[in-house]
Amino acid sequence: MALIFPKSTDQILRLGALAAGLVVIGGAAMGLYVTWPDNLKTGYTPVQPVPYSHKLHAGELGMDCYYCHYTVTKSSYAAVPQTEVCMNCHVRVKPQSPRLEKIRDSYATGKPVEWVKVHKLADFVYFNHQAHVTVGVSCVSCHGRIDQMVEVKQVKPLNMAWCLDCHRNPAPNIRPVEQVTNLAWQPDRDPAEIGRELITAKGINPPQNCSGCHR
Amino acid sequence: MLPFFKSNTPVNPVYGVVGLFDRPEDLLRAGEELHHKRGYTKLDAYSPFPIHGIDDAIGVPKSILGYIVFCAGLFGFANAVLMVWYTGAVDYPLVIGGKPLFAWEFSIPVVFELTVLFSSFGAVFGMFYLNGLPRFYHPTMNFSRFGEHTDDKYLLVVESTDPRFDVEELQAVMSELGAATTEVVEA
Amino acid sequence: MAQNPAALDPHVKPILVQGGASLHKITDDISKITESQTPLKWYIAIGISSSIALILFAMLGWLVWMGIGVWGNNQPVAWAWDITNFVFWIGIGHAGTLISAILFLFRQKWRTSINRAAEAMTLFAVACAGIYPLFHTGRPWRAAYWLLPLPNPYLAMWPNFRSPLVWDVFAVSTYLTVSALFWYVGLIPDLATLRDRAKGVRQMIFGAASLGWRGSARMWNNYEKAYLILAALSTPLVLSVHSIVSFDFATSVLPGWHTTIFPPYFVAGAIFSGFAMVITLMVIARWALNLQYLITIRHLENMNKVILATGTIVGYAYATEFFIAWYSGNPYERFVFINRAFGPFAWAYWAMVTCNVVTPQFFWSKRLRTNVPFMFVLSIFVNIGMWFERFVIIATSLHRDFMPSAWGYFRPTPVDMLTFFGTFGLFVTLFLAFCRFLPVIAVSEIKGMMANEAMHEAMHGQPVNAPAVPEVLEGGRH
Amino acid sequence: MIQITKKLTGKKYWRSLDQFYQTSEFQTWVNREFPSAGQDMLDEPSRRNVLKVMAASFGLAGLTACRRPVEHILPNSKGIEDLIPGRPNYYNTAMPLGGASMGLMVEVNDGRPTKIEGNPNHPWSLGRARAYHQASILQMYDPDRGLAFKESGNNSDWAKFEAWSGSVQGQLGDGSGLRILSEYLHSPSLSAVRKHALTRFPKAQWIEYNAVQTNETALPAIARVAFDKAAVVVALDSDFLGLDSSTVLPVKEYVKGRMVGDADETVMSRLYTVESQFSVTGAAADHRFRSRSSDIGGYANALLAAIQNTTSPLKVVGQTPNTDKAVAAIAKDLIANKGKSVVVCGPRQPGGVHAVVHQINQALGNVGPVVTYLNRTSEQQTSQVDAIKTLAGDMAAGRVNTLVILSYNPAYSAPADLDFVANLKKVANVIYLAPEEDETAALAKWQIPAAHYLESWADSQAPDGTATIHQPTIQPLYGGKTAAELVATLTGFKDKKAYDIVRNYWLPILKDEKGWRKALHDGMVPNTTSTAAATPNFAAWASAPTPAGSGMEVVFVPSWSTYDGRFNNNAWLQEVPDPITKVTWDNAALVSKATASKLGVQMNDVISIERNGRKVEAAVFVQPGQADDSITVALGYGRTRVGRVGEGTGFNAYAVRTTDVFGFGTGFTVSKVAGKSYPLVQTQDYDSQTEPQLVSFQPKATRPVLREGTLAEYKHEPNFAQEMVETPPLRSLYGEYDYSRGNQWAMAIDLNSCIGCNACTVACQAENNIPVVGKTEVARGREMHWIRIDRYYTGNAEDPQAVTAPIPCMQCENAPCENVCPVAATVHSPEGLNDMVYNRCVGTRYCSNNCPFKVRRFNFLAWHHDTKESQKMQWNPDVTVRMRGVMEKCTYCVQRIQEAKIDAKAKGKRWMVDGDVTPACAQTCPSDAIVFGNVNDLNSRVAKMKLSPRNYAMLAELNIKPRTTYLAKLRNPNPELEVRS
Repeated sequence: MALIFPKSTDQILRLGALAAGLVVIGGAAMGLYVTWPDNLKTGYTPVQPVPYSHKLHAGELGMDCYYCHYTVTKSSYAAVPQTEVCMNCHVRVKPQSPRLEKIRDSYATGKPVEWVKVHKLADFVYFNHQAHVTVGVSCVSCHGRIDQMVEVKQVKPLNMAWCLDCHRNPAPNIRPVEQVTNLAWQPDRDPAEIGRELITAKGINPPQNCSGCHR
Repeated sequence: MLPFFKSNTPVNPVYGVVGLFDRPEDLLRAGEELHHKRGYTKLDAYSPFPIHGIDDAIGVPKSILGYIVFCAGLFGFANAVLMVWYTGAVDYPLVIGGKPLFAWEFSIPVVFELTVLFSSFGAVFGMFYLNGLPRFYHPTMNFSRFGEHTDDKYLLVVESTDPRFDVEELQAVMSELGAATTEVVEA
Repeated sequence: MAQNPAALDPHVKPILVQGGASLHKITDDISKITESQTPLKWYIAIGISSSIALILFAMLGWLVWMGIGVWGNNQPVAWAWDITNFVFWIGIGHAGTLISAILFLFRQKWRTSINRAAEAMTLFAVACAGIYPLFHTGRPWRAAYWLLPLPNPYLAMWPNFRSPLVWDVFAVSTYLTVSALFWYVGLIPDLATLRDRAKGVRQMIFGAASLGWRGSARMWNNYEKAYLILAALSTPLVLSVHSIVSFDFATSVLPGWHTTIFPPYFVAGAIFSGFAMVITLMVIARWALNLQYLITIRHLENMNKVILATGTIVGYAYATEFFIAWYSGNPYERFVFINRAFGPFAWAYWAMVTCNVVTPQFFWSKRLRTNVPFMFVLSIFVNIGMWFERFVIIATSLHRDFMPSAWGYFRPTPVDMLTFFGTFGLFVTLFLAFCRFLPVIAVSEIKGMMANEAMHEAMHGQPVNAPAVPEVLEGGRH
Repeated sequence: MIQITKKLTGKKYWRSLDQFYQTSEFQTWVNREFPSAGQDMLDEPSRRNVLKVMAASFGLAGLTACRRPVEHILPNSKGIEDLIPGRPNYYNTAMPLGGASMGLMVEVNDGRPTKIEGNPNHPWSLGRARAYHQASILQMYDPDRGLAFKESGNNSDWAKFEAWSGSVQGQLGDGSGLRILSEYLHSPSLSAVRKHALTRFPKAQWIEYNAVQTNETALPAIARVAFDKAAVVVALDSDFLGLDSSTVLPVKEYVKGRMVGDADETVMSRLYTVESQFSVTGAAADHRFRSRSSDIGGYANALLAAIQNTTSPLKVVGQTPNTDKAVAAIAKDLIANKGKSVVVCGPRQPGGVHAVVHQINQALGNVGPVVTYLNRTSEQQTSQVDAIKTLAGDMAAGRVNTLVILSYNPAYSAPADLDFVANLKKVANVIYLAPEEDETAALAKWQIPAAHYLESWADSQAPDGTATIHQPTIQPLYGGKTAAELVATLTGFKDKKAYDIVRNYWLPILKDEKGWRKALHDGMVPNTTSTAAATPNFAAWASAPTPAGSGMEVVFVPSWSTYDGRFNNNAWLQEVPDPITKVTWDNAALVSKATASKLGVQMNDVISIERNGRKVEAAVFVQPGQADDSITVALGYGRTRVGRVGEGTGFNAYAVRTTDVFGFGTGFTVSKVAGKSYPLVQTQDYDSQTEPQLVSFQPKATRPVLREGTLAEYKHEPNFAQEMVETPPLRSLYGEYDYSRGNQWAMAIDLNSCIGCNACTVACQAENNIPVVGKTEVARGREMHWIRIDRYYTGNAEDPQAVTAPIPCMQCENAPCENVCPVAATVHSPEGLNDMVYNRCVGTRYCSNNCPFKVRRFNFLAWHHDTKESQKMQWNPDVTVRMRGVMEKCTYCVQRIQEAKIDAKAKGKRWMVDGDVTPACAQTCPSDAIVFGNVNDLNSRVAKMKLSPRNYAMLAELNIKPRTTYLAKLRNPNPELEVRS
């Protein structure tokens, strides 16, 4: 009987198998890396209609987050301020600046400014700012150093596993309520320690069951 | 070195001598003659079906597959228990139907199935491993009548790596014991 | 039993076996099926069956597009034909493994001629079964992902290992995998045989498929060990699979489901229906492929005996259920069984009893047991009956449970029916393909069995006590 | 007229599969997938919310891992007073219905009214609401209501109408040709406008007519019965717990008198009912006697006679074997409770019977302590039927050239013998304030869109005159106008805008802005409650009762779903089943078994009901407990010009309802229509046609899911309920979880209070974005109600007793559903909630199979796909909208629990007490049957109720430990009458 496969077949096959295996593993690893929440979900930096700089306002001018996002302590939404709020200052400050064109229009016409949403959660997730801010979870824990961003950028993945990390071990992210909007807060001792003390003091006990966030 | 990665390049251009028999009992006799009487060790017998007694005749050791399967099964078992316990009681403990986070009672089915699954993987792939499969080229395939032995013929092969390897003697003995034809195959 | 001429003078002629069936003839006959010109009737058959299979895919597409609502399922009957068909097909699947594994362990040599086809049938049946748990969610992509314990960086959630459905996932997938391996391992030597007979591309294909099998003594040594171990593993596996399927019901709180008798009762039922399906297929196959002398009446008769036995066991289980329901004194339990026999679904219940308990009793008569057309018809009855058993257990228990206010009724929609019909198309298509391209009978096993017996005599001259050879060869005289 | 041809197309509006099998249907579906009217009227912020909610369903589609398209945040340009985005605001207002005003509190999310509750301050609401009020919000968002100003069929606008009304002033002259048809007047500001109109046009006439008569509209004076003060209540053909009043107060007061004290000290009122149809009042009764409505007069007289020891002018005709004995026993009971008993009769009965009933109450000295009479707010001197008869006469005689219609759809609902449709054509100028494009609008010269009460400034009065100012919660979606505006414009009233009319009427009364604001805030105008009035002169309204005519009687009752037809296009109400028959999406001709066999008909057969050449065909429903020779038909179905929901539902009983048989009457010829049948659909007893006995009758002994006993049994053996089932010591294979710490939510439902009024079901539907599935799907058994109301009969099939119970998810501690879910989509919370996670659910439906109560609901199809944009505005933003293939169920309103906990936490409080959280069902329950709270708080009502000896857990023997438990029902039968059970 004539040979079906030449001598080299097995060698080639083995090497082929080896290569295929490596490709598969590598591909899987790469795919996992790309789709990993921290890589896939972060870095979203849409262009806003008005070039508002948090770096300038919150950072250099040191405005408190509450000044504009005044609903965070009362409501689930951290409402974007009405044009009115901008105009409180900008009637006097740079009243003519062309970059504030849209703001002035909105104030005049009553038409809203179309800000672009940066931090999005699925609509079956009921995140509540009030619940977090009032127990001393700082803005920085989820939004990063906004006060250093010219354009707001998503820096945390905001996926369920990530939420759970904190809900299981809140200590590192709990600080005195008055420090919540102090994004640069640097306590003299281990913040987690302070967190633990506050947790015991206030009896903080973040939900880990489903209905805590899904309703 | 794993047999899987054993090189095909021959040390010696001659692979061995092949004898073709029409009847299994001739094969058996030839095998016994060469192995037991003449002390050949590197022989092998090809047949369309497993022939009773051939292993003793040509000295094939007992298969160690059983041990492989046992280890594989143990591996599957451990994995299963670990998985059920870790996912339920460690990674995300959830109260479900008032049942505990981990209990033997409700782990049994999954544990059993995985044990069986891994055992049979062990059995099949272990067998492949021991038989060096897949192997698409083998020197005996150079034998001119290779293939008839998967129908109704029987081959006796003696490898040239055998210390007592002696072509003339082998051919003589085989033909004398009823080989229809004998042949030297190169590696 | 017949005398073996080879025993008279072993040294003169090559071993011939009776009925003129030499090893070569057997190799030839079985290999020819795959080598010869494809017969027209095969094209016709597969044409029909595959177009039926297309209906299945159309229906599944419609289901995924629209939702479960296209089926008749409702509250309270949230499971109906979907799970019924699932259990039905899984049950069919059991015969194959049983024949190849359990009968092997029991050294029932008569299994050799039928195990290959039976195993193939198992694979195809399980494939059909698998469709239902996957698609009955209406969103298979989710079910497929979340029912398996795959790590999920987004949700950090795992399956619930308390749920019998998760057990099912493991049981069925394990069963499918192991059966497939078992089947393939059995195929390897025969593929090698085909390889060595073939030319050109065919040879390449079979060459690759047989992994370079050479049939050397050292290979056979490990091979037989592996086969034995696989058989030993498959035996508890096959029992566990249907037990676990029965847990879907047994572990619930529903009267009519919550029963300890289910595991053995389901396994018996599975074997029952499985053998019936094997009969159905074999009767056709042996006729279509002229293998009457290999798949003999004796084979069929033995299977009919099994059908008779398991059928009676199932009947006994039905009786026990009723007794326990009455004996328990649990009003809900009692009602369920009264409702089964006399409620809106009574027709289904009595159809089940007739097909599963009454009809098999005919097999007490040897004449009927060995009458091919009769057993063919009866095997179909049994399959119908076993489908109804699953339907009765699922639908009639669900439609009237604890709260009379939540009672309902189930009416199948055309989509229900066409989906089920379609799975038969898929099943038959696969089986036809198998018959065409692969050896339907385990060649090397048969040869080994015959020759070893013969050789045993030839060498030691003792009469062979195992009746295997003549049994296999009996067909030769037919 | 009923259309047999279109069988199950009751709800063309919602997707049913026929729509995909039939191309024409499919087309209509496609068209409806791209609605036009709906979107155009959406204002920007609400559109945003709509998108948000829609995104939720996409999110569920598993796309969450992908980047979603760019979303915008649109803050208001200028701040709005006390509007915090994401926080609902609450406004008090009131809804007028059936001549009574119910104080309501409306939840408004981001400018969208989303939920209605009762106004706790309002004396006739007491914080509760009925199904109609709950569902009225859907009415406002109904896209089919989208109507326009029309002048003789051409589009027009308000300005054109103003111009026109200016031009016709001369033509109207002294108003002799002017008629204004309104409903029962209980709006002070509208009355002011009326006064002006009648002075401006002295010869004009103002007619009040309600198609459905209630206690408020039917009589010269309103009998105010304090049921809590009555130890014995005799209801003669009166459904005072049900539809004879549109307010909550009677229920509240009745229930109060039902269960006082514990065990031995328990005191309980006793309720006798004599009625033709099986009403919810009859279901609640301790003794119920069947009798044709025509024979009620006989009963009344017999009672009076028995009390005065005289002989009755009329003989008693009844269908209980011991009728006379019954009358004697009742009389004895009444006499024994002089001054603390009451006899009431329904508005359906003629004035004469009311007069007799009044005499009885007087004789018993109940007038005063129990019964007082209130002045009608309306000034109409004659009965409404006479009034509209006169109007029709004038129209026929051509004496009317201008007719302003403020009442509901007279072309459809006016008595048939008045030929209103024909007469309308004789009137030159018909001006119709149209709630929707209905039968009357088709005939009107002017179609003026009516503003929904949630959209407009108006006012209304409760039966006792308590006035509420309606404040709008949203801009009129279709630029609707109020009745006052319309009449004011036509008659040149000083104010033209609704706001001015209302404000300028009340400001003087309320002194100043402060008073005005307070009245709005409280939802009530102080000191408007009137005091008792003189005994009315019933006889003036109708002659003394005459001996009842023999033969087949037909009784016309309002529908639980459509009322008088105005809710016909309201999907929630259409799908919510009738409390007793459990029929949805249709009305039916209810007949007793005996009558059915007499007529040779059975379920779903079609009969023709004929009288004086007027005829209607109706589907038969065999109703246990129905009086023989009496057919009850509900009004408000079979509309010919109606939206997509109402189209093809039921049959039009108005077709045979004439002025002489307005409430009920005899002389009908009823015959089977051969070969015709019409499939009625029920949410309970799906196949009762096959085995009524087995299905609709609870085998009491063997299936004690709902448990009841008598007061006597209870006093003798307080634990009778628990002992009905022998529960062995239950041990789990594993240990039990410890729920003894923290807030543990639980519910207790008192079967003794539940009257089965559907309010909880509809409230839940509104709160939890529950879809409606339509008749076809209900027929398949796929309705989605999270809390259903079970109705069981006990006793014999001819004359049973009924008991009702709300069945929500029981939140079992050892929940069978949780164990079987393969993906852990339903798990337990530390506070004892059985969480259902829609976004994890893969849809195996195994949980539903393993639920002993079958309270889980599955989205078999994408029910919400054709929810119109406008209706999406109603959706509760705090509850996920479920996509197809997802299981859902009652969550104890977990969204409310979470909100409450978060608010409490912000205040540093974690321990929840009564009042912190109330689920929608408990909040609206008119009879206080549903109580929810933190069971670990021993002071909570729920904890106390669970200590009651009547408290039991359904199917406790399964060791599932339900958090929802029930308190057994008690009946207080008269020992002198045999106790049926």
